[in-house]
Amino acid sequence: MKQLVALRVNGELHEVYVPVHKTLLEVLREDLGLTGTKHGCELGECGTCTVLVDGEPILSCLTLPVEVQGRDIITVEGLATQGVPHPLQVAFAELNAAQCGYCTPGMLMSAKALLDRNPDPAPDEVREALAGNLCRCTGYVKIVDAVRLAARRQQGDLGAVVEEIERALNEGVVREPGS
Amino acid sequence: MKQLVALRVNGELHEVYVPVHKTLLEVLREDLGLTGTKHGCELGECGTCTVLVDGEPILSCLTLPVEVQGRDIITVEGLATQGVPHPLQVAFAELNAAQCGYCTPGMLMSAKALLDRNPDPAPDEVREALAGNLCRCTGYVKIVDAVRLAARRQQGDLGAVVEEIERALNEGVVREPGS
Amino acid sequence: MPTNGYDDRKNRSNLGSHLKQETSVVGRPLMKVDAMSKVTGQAIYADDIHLPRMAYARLLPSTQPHARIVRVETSKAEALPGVLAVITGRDLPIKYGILPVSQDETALAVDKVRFVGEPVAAVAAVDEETAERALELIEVEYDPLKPIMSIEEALEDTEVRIQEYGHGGNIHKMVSLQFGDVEAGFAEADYVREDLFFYQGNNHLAMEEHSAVAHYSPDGKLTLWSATQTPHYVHRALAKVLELPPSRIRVIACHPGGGFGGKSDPFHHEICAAKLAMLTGRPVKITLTREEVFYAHRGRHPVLMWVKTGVKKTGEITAMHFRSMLDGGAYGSYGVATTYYTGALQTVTYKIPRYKFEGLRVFTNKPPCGPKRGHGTPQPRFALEVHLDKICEEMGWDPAEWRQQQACEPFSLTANHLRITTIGLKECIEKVVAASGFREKFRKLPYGRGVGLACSAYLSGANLPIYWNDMPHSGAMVKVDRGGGVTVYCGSTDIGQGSNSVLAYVVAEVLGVRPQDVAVVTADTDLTPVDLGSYSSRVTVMTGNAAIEAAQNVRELLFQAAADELGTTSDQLDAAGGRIFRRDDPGVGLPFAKVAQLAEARFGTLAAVGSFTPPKTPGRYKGAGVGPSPSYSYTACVVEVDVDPETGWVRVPTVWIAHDIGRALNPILVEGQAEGSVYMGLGEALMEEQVFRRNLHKIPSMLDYKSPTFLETPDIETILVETNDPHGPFGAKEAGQGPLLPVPPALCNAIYDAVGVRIDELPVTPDKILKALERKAKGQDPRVGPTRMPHVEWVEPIYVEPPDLRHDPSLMPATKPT
Amino acid sequence: MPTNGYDDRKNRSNLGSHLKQETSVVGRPLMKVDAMSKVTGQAIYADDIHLPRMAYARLLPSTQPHARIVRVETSKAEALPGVLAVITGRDLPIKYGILPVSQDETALAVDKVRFVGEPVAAVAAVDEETAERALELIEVEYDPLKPIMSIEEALEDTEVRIQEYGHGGNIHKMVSLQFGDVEAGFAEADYVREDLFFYQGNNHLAMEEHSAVAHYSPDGKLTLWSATQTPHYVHRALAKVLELPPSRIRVIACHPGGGFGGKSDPFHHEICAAKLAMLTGRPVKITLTREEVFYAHRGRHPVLMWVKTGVKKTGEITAMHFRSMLDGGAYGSYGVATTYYTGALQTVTYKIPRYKFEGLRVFTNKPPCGPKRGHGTPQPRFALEVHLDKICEEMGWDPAEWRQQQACEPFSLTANHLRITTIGLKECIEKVVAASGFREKFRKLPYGRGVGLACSAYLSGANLPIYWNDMPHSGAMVKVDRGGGVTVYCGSTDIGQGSNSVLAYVVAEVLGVRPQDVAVVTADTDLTPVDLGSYSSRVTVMTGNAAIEAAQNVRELLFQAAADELGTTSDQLDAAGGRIFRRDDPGVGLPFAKVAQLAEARFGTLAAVGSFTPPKTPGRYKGAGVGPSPSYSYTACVVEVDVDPETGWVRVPTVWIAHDIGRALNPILVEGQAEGSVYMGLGEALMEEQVFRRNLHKIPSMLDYKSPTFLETPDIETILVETNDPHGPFGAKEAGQGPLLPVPPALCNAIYDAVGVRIDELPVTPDKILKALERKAKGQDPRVGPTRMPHVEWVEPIYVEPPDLRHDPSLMPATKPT
Repeated sequence: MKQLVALRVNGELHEVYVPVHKTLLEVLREDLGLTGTKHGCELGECGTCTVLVDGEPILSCLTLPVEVQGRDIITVEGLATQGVPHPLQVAFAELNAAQCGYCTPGMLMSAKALLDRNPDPAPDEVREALAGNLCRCTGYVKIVDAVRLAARRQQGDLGAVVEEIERALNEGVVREPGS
Repeated sequence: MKQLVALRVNGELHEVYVPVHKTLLEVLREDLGLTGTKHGCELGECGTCTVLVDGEPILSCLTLPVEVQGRDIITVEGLATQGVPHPLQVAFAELNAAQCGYCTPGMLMSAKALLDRNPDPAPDEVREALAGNLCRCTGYVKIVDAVRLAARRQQGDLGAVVEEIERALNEGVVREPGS
Repeated sequence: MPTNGYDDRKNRSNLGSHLKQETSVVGRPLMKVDAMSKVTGQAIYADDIHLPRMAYARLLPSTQPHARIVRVETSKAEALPGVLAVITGRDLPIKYGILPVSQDETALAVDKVRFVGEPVAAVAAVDEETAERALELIEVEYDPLKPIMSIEEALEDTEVRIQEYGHGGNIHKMVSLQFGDVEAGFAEADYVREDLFFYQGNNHLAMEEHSAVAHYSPDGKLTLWSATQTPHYVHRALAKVLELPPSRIRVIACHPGGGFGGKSDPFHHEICAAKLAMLTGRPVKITLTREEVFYAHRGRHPVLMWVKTGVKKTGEITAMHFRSMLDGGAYGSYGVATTYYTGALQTVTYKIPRYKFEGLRVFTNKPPCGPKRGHGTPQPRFALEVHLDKICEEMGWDPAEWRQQQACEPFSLTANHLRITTIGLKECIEKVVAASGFREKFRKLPYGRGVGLACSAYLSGANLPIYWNDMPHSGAMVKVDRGGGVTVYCGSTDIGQGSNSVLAYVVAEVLGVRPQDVAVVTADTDLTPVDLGSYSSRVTVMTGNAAIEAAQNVRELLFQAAADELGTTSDQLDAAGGRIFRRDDPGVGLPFAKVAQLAEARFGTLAAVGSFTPPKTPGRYKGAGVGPSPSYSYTACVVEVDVDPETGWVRVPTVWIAHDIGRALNPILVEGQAEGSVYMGLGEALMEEQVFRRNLHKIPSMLDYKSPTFLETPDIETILVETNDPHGPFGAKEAGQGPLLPVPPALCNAIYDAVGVRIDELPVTPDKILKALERKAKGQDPRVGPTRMPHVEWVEPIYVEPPDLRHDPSLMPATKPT
Repeated sequence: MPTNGYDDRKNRSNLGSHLKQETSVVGRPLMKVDAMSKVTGQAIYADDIHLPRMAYARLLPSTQPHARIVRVETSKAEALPGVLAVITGRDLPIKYGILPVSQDETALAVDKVRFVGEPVAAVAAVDEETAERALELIEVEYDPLKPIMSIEEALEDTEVRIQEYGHGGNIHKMVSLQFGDVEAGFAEADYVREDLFFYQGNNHLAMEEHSAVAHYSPDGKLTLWSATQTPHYVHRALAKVLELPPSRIRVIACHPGGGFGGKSDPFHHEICAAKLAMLTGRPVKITLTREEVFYAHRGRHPVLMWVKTGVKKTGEITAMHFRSMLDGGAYGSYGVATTYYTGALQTVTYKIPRYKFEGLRVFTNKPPCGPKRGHGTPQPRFALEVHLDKICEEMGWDPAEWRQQQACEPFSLTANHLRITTIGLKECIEKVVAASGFREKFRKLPYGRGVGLACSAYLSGANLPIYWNDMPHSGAMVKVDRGGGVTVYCGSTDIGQGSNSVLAYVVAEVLGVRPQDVAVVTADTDLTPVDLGSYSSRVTVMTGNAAIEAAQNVRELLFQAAADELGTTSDQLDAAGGRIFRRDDPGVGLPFAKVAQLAEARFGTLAAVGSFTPPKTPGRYKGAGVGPSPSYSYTACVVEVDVDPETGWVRVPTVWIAHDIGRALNPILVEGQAEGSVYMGLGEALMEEQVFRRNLHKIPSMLDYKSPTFLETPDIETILVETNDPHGPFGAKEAGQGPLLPVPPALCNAIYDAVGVRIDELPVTPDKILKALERKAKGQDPRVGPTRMPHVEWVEPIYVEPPDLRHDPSLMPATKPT
């Protein structure tokens, strides 16, 4: 059985006709081509499929699209604005907080939800907020650093972000988040 | 305004929710990912967008999906069966009847409709049947040859087709269709 | 139906001692390496690319042929939901153009529009429909200027200028070259004749509309997939206009769905797609509509021509003077080269001891003309071959015999210092005359039926690059995998002619493997060495030679390793059938993969490069860069016509064409090129024309732009003549363009044979036939064509002393490329 | 928080005269070249690939641990609408396996199933749901056999055999090697100690489930995109099983979403996807479920170990005898190598003059074990470092000081003939001890808190390939574009460690451009030269060296061209900052792109190859192939613990780790490897285990397979020690695996320091702590761990005379790779 679902994802309305039991994760990846959101376990245990619904992180592998109709869904593809990446994205890239990168989209969404409600979290607050997102590569250290660096930068000028990327690619200047 | 359309394409049922004025060509290419069918003019003048509906060649750029609901649509992707190409495909490949290849899918569909109703067409019958399909590369010569070669082969064993390909790739043995 | 006896071609040993005695791949009518992908709909064209989050862009066309832009207001469009970005000329002000001397285009019009359809703004939106709605919301205020729509108007009106540069007024370029004392030549002639001709412009009408997809990666790299014949030049133009380092730009040419020269410029839509991708952070696709393709154009230049030739009673040409005036449209494009080309190749078919050429190109308020199959040479070839036909008629000479007698010598120089290597023209004439029964038909068929003969020559690639430099025109890498797979990397673009297959064939031949064992990687500026592009019929010769060199360099390593294992020396080995073996004892050998493993163990990673740089050009005068080629192909063509004197309708039942291909690397592909050329030549000769009415394109659609269908296309009999050119890969020369050239004049000569009228203006539409027949009936000159050339102050010609035209063995290349 | 003082690293000149005095790229904490793609969701993983008409496949798992297959009935499944093809073992009967000596797998079980979850059939259908429904319609009739589920059962039961090959019974492989007179060594010792240890198996638990997409092109070429660390070996396996020439197969490794060794074998699903694509003519995707990942496994071998060491009062080790028994699961995988690895690297940390190793691997009816980060060395390292800690305790030695004293010499040979080059072990111990305050804490912290130290060594790539041959282990090509862009092609697979970035860094450093100017093309068997894969920590060293060689070969050409232009000689030039300039007068130089143009004009296409073949191995005995490496990395680790004696719960607040990286090409990437290793080591030490209950996996899901989250992971302080290895690219050694090794033993040593109990069996779960504390309270041996090794008839050892262990300058490489 299929149904018509209207989803507002990253500010764009998508109308899709999909099987009723197809998860939001599958619809995002297969029907909308938004493969930035990953799947890791099918059971809501790993956090890789995290997206934001009305600003709250949810596990898209446990969510049916019909539940989130008319709500504001943000995926990793919607983090950047007009090609300018979110400070979290830059900080993750800069501090090597993404190794294989597979958990990164989900991690970023959880981190964004955190920063949106707590603009300057302490390390333990970061750990607490992201505890539902597993990462097997990084040992989490650089992720905590990156979230805190982004928090500090978020206060500043968004346009400077592109310069940061250029610098990190060519000069490797890393600002210590702890200082 | 959008509508739900159920299309049977190459034997598979697809249900899509698309704007009412979206052409069959656009739906095939954009919604079903069947990009084998090409567009060349938007006005039904070039024949590149030809597909078969219930065995008859139609111009998909002038057809609305709703008109062909429930009917049997065949595109170039549906010409092969279980990975074994149609004799027309092999003959076109073998005789260099596809240069840039852009008109080829449409040409093949018109040719298939011809062979299905006339298993052994004379050259002028081929020309007549394909006159709605423009080709700018080949001068049409090898296309006429290929259709006739395929007609002759179609009587034979389909399984031999794969061998033909291998031979044409490695030995270049071309059978003269005129003899 | 051609009967080429393919089976006899499989193994040949009569083609010159510097080539492999027996070939196992070259010369066979093999299936193209990508043929099955194309017939199954799996070949990917630019518009087939769909990337996640892709946006769609559309261009706003100018409604004015010539106007100043007073104001472009985009705010309403920007406010439309779903619109992601709107750009105008101000966002992309840097000028570009394919030729260094005419950097006169901007991606979007900045201060002025110069033709109806010129893009003024571009919109990216979530879908095409939204983008189109946004276009309607953009307000452009124009201050109209006087439109200039013809050669005559352009030459008359020097006040209203379309461009700010060039020769002055609306003359873009003027050329004047003189080789020897032409006046003395005319003085010593027994008969001197002058004729005027006009060749209308037309469009390539590739089945695929131009399309490009751009993606700006968050890692700072721009990738553009495009239906282009020249990814290298697109790469350059993007770097210039977008002010990005070339290292951050990757251009990938998809299979173009037909090119014919029409996808050889960097285009507005390519640059706009790239800019919009950078601005939006999303992939952006632009696909032109058919109407926009007619505006993008770069098609055949309309050319008005005058030719004067002196001949002796004994047949020799004493001198020729040729004038051409090209209607260039609004921008430069390849036009400077085109202008030279209208005068360059007259000399390479028949011996012309003294030659003068004057040419000019004007700007008009029409879409820019550029290179179409034959690039500037079908027009003068039409003029020349009809003009010569008239001379033969006048002098009572057999047109076939006379052409054979006057054909240029092999390994000779022309008056304008072009170096001819092999020339199969006499054999082409002989074969095409025999096959067509020309001698039995000429002047002997009943009224209304006729045959006509014409010949031509074309270059196998231009010896000089578009940007003057000493770098190779084509580079290739060949890598051998320890599993026995081979990869060839080359920047060339397969536009349907089969150049990817040619790369596979020559590499497979050199390494003794099968074409299917060769992965072909082409047309990607990141992955492949530069090849300049698919234009000027250069690809088979240049990439073929580069790939052969690379393959030979790898074979060297393979043979060394195999020789040690087999207890012999490299020079005793040969490679074929997936084995490397002793030439004197073919049973003693090793499988290719085994040799690859031995060689990799000994030498490390097995890969090598090859390059091709054309030979140095003997001409040392300004303008000598246009015309020289490693070799020239030759074609002779007989067209038979059936003219209905009541309707003026011309039916062509059969065309015979003989082409000196040097060597057919794959005869079935060469035939395809010849057949397609005949078809396209007939289309131009009989119906195709890009014409304008009240400053507007005369309905830019396929419905109105007539082109031949199956029903209008004749039987075509192709005869391949092989001359084994020393500069060619395995002896090959070009096939893609040359065979088009003789078709229009042969048609016109046949019409004269059929009904006794001369149509000196293409296309030969029924009304022109009827008009000429009417004039004939009235006892007037039975001719339709131009009657005057506009008066022009030609510049003083550059004078160049012609060399001795005779065959000179010293011109034979000392080192053989293969 | 690490404070690495990155700014100080930018330009360094103290790292050995054979390297560039100043580097402009190497050594900087640069962003990875693909970092932004990964954080924007644009990096493409295998499951992200969507091709037109793609079909989906699923595998039918065996429900039996050990059974004969009587019948597989697929007709009902085939008849289900939407099903495109069904295959069983009969369709793919050819055996394969990663090691030549254990070709024991089939893509689908043929006659017999050997573990629950082993694929028996595969279905391709129009969607995943239909494929799953089809699986339910397949009937399999089994004839059950006795399951063998442990090392003990495998050794006991010699009648019921899981495999038909191997050492006999269910012993897959038995190894026995002796270096010197071990008994004499024990005889001259002042103290001899024996201990038993067990290290439980565990899974890699990469976040990404394995996925592959296959496409069989109508032109006869198979392409497989896969989440694999070893595309080269997948290429080989596909050719073998599908009986296709390797030239017709292209394997492309997508970004694997985590590997850790778990994606290093050719897998069932890869072969099935390929076969189904060939049968259906459509692209086919298979993505494993998490449950299937646990069945695909190839994870850490459970190993039972016994170690006996003799020491003198003065600290010297006199001899060591080590025994290991590996539970291999049902198939060979890398197991023979794993078995050797459990005995190979004991000798490269501390001086062990006489050494004996006996090891065996058994087959059991469980998913096959294979290589996981550290591959066979974390288990013996755990045993060794705890064992030595006990000896130090017994002898009253400071464990840090003793280790420093006994550390191997640089440029020396071990008893088993492994060649050590640089060794930073003493410095690592010194730094980690200082940073952690180990001396202030050890045996001094309050009850429940403790610190533990352990050290380790790991190889920077195996010196011998999986298939013995003399070919390079890594090949690279570097091409320079006339626009200034550089492309490096290499078969290596970036599994997140940053190897693509390393290629860009080293090439950019050699050519003096920026990493962004370098396009990196990797892990594609058509496009890139072979690299053996991302395993054995080989990539940075091997591909780095290959790429440096290729870049240097191109630089040679560039410098020659630049030298002429600048009026100097090549040896006077340097390259940096996008310029090539005179070293003595850096203002005199040329832009890189300009030099590229000069060089291309002079030499043709600018591209060159490089290769890396590891140095010859000194060991000449059977088994000497496992262990040798171009260099060894060294690590010292201090773990601090907080043990709750009430609950047995272990909290780790901080881990300090010092790693001898040779040279950090990018310190932030090296730190990431160390941090990830510490995390994974702790996961294995504290909670991760792949265990079985009633012949079934103990619920194969992430819910039940516990792994550390943010909350369980400590602060990690990483200290990089640079020893500038002469075999390393710019001096680098490995970082990806070595830092895991000392973590479990340091943890166990810390637990002993905290609460005085020895947990000699991993993982250290709370119940084991409580049990040991209970024993301690009762006055029993305060230890939990194995108490016996099953009796085995060990084969007679191969006897090898050990070399002189002392530092020998003659072992320093004469020619420096960089």
